[in-house]
Amino acid sequence: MSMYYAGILSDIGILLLGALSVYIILATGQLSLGNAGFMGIGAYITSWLTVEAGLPITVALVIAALVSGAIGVAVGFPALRLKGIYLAMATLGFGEVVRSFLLNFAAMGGPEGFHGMHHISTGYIWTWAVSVLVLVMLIEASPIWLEIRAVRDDETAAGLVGLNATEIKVGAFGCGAAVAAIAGGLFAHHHVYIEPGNFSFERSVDLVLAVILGGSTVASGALAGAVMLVILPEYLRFLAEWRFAAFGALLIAMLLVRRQGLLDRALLRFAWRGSRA
Amino acid sequence: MNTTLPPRLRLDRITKAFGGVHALTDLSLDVMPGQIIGLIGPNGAGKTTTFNVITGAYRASSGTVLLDGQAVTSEPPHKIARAGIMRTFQNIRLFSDMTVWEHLLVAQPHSGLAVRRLLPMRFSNRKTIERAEEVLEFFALGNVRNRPARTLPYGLQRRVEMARAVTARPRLLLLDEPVAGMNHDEAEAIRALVLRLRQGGLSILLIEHDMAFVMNLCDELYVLDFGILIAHGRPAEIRANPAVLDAYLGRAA
Amino acid sequence: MTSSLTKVLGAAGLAAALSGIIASGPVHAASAEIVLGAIVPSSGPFAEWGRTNTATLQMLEKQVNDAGGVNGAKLRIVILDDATKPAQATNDLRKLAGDDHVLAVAGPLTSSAAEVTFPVANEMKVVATSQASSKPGVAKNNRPWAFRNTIDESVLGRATVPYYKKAFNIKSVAIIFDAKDATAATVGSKIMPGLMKENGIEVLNANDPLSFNTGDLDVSAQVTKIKALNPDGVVVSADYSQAVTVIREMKRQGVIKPVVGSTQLISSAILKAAPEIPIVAPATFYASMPGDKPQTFVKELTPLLHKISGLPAEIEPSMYDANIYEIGSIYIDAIKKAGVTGKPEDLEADRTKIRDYMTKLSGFPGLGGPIAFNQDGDAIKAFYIVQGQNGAWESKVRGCSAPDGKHGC
Amino acid sequence: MPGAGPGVPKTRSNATPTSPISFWDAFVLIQQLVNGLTLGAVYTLIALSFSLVMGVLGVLNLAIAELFMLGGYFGFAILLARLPLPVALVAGMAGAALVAAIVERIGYQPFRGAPVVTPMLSTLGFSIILQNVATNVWGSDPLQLSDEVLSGRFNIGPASISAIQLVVLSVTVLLVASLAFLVQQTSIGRALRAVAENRDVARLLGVPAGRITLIAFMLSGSLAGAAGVLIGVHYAAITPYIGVEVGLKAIAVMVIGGTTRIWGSLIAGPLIGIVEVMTVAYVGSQIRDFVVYGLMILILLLRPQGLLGSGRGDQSQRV
Repeated sequence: MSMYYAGILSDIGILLLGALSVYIILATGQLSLGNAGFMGIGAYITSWLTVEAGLPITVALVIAALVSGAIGVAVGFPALRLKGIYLAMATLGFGEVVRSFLLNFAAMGGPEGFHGMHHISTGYIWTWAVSVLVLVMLIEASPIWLEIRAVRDDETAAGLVGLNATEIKVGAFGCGAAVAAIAGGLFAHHHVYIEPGNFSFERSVDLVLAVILGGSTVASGALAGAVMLVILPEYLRFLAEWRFAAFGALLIAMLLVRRQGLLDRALLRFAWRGSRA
Repeated sequence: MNTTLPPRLRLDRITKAFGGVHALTDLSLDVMPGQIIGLIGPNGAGKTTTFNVITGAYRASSGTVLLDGQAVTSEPPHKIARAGIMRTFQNIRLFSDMTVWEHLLVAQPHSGLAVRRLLPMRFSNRKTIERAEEVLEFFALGNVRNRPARTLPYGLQRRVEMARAVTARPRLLLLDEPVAGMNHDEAEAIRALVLRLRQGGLSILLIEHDMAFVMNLCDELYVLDFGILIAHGRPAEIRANPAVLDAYLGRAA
Repeated sequence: MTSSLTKVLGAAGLAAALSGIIASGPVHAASAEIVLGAIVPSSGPFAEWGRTNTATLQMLEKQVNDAGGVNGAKLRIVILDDATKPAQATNDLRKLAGDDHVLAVAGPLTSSAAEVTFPVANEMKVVATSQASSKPGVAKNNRPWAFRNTIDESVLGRATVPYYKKAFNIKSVAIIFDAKDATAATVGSKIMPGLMKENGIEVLNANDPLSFNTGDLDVSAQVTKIKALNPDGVVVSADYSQAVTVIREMKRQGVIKPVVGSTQLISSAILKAAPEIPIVAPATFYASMPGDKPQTFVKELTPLLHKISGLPAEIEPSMYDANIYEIGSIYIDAIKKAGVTGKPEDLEADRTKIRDYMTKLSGFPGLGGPIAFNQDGDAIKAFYIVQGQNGAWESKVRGCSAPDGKHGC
Repeated sequence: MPGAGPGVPKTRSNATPTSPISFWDAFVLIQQLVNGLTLGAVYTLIALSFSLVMGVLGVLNLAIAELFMLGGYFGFAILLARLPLPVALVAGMAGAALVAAIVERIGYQPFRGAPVVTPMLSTLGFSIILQNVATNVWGSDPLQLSDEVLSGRFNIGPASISAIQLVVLSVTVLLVASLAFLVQQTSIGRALRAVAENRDVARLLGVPAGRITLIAFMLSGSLAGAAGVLIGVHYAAITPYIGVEVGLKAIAVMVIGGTTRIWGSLIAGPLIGIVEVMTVAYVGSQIRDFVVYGLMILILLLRPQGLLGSGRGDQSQRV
């Protein structure tokens, strides 16, 4: 495989994890525009652990995921008070606060960035990406996912039939934050250099974009979205300086053609039946 | 009345005020185990508010809600539901995009390790599936099992809602206008179902405007008007109660 | 169902159709072709640099081919846009080195991109030389394949500050920097305070760093603070387009004090911000630089730049155009002199030859004088302390980035 | 911040201090307040622009930041053609309103009824397009006005207010007042408020909801355009990326002011402007964003209806 495609694949794998982190939170009806913040937390913790504490990357990632997950839970509780676009704006604020913190975090370079990480292979990134994707897909077949869907659809009714919406929503925030941290840790070790600018609002939006373009009702949508988002700008190179203008136009066109995203449950069911017929 | 057993449900002087407006004033009400109790009254009498207070959707301004003698007044809705009170809604609240079968799984409590909830259904939760099959058969929903519930006819949607509530093996079932908009045959079928549920040991409190249905089904009736209990008794007594007639007919006339 | 399927196919087709247009696959270097690569930011906030860089490289390509090519082979420069996004720069390098089989790569431009792209260059064993990165230590961390045709800001500052002190009789300064820009923040928070101390200049806000963020419109509060400190001069460590905001605000508040900064300030745009405020900064090239070589370069390139849409009418070649032109020229020189064959089977050996040539390079005739590279991979070349006032840069001091300050320039 | 306690800015000994809190300090404070107010005016206009669309339609129009930028470029084009400032202002407003209309027709109208995130992302698509088109048309270097429009200034001791600052402030007040009149007193305003309250009911009452959303977008666009011209002239330099940071801040200002109350931004804008400036002046410039976004989160959690919002926010839960 060419190094170029390996690089592209690594980007897709990292974006897939980031998108899944948004997907998990969105599944409970909460839109997070701050997941780049969790990615940043993960990236900095993982990098510190491998570079300064000398831990192996896998251990570092697990620790970062746990810490970020705990922060996610801490964010998730106050987030319960907010709905829809208000929650989105609060999480946007969270992301900016994290970035602002990292800029002032002199112990790890502040604006100068941090290096010293070892490069990881595309295979390693995809081991994580596929594991998390499969895990999420398995959970999608579990009772808890029904509860998640119920909470997203009608939180009040869900509560009245005995579902603990608080636990589900906060839990989702924690899980999403943990997955985002893994994405961040892998990002740091793929690029072997990080700076606060890597974890800006723009990246948070990219993660949401991947989920929505790919299809926000199935985990495989995150995969489809990540592939599109990474490949499209590369394919559009022949347009030279109009590349990103065209990218924006295509984005709108895709939403117009299929606002629920490329993949959804009905389509997957259809394909599944088709393949058996 | 058997006084040695605590009532399945007891409302003890419940008051619910929104701002300065009293939606419920000093309402007391008992449902004994195995009873079917009707809650009736004109529109805006506070019937649905009563359900909302019982299920924890509203916090009572004062008074106590007791389930089998245990106060559940300040518990959150999901805990009250898990304690054994399930309900249906006046304007049906099914989960969009969920099939009938999924509705029968979603509300069931999970015993054992929490992690098991994360395992795919077919590997972990044989008991849950058995229960769902049982309820599916009981409510005769087998032939619409994989249909998205919201695409079903109105009458079937009500059934699915009841079925969803029953899967959790509640001790008390609250039905908010279970036969509204149904024809006579459909209403009869619901009546039969409710009676069979009672045979299974369930206590039922229901709101209904269809008087024929209520009179034929309920053991006792409570009548509310402007949030105040104006009558309580057997259907025959209620039918003859002048205050009730006044509340209903006086205004209609 | 079928209609939704059509829509899915439509959406997928949208992407697929586009991919079809350009699914030409990697073009392998024919034996009669010498292929070089470049990574420039042709879109995003630094689009202007990237676009003039592109024109510069196209000019070089044409010049070389008109003169008979490289060792008889045609020169082709594959130029990729990184959209000012570091991650894209890394994939650009992978594509250039892996798929396009280029012999060496010019770029990327920014330090943020260089930080992540140079490690890839090392991994893929191909020379990459940045035309603009000047954040300390970026090439040094990525030896032996990373080079920069720029001079480390701390080296430049060591010559800039004494001139600044002498020319304007500076005894105290206030420092303001762009905290979001890694290079600017390093210069503003580390290098400049140190240099001021070395030169006996008091930093009035030493305990109270003044910063802003890339993209900030308003720096009035910071400038008011500077005004209250009443320094003899102001250190503005920011990219030129951000520095414009600061200098305009200084003018507005009547802080007409000489400004000093790093190479990031060098641009024609900054001269327009406040002509009455003198600006001192180091440069390795400026458009009005005297000499045959630079003047020919400017004369040939300027009309080409004017043909690019979206660039200001009065645009002039920038320092980074000169730098990337030199990088291309050095590569071509290496190919000619180091026995590079350009054959696909010799690719690895060719790349190593170019690297070794670069390492040993001395006295390469650049636009502003001879060029070599030090152990850190940074250029040893002449630089000029230029002073911008009343709309033009004027060279005040010629310096040399060699360790002894003279040999090699 | 050693040695820089709040209220006592570090000053040079040659700055003629005579008492612990000198006149100099007072003038610096005044200057900073003026700075904060000017910045606040910018925030107010852009935040109002966000909140018109947000309040009426519940949609975050991310292209507003770029409408602001475009307004600036349109205004510059007029000023560079040596036409007067009022013409530039009108051109900036009209141009941005026109683009806003396109955004509404393609980026919002087809997505009515979709989850809030969908129109938000389609407007993001526009934002990407506009940034890149602007780069291709005007370049990425700052476009600058060669000599300042309205270069006069008024000095109060060492503090100075420029004529253009006064223009920014007064035009902002004027625009906000006209908007207030429009929303409160005219039939368009009533229709806007009706749609904001309940779109379906408004339609039943004969309000042409489709046209009203278009008007809301165009009004919002023209405010952003006006802000672009004013800011462009005030700072005298614009780039295609000028809207990005200020756009995010304006969202914070809108939230702090309360999204359903248009007037919230009028208070929140200057408030945040002054908070920012005072943070830079007396605490430390590096924690400025921390303070602003932290404040936004705090407001969202403690007073979801915003500082000025009354009663229950429109996002409070109903059973």
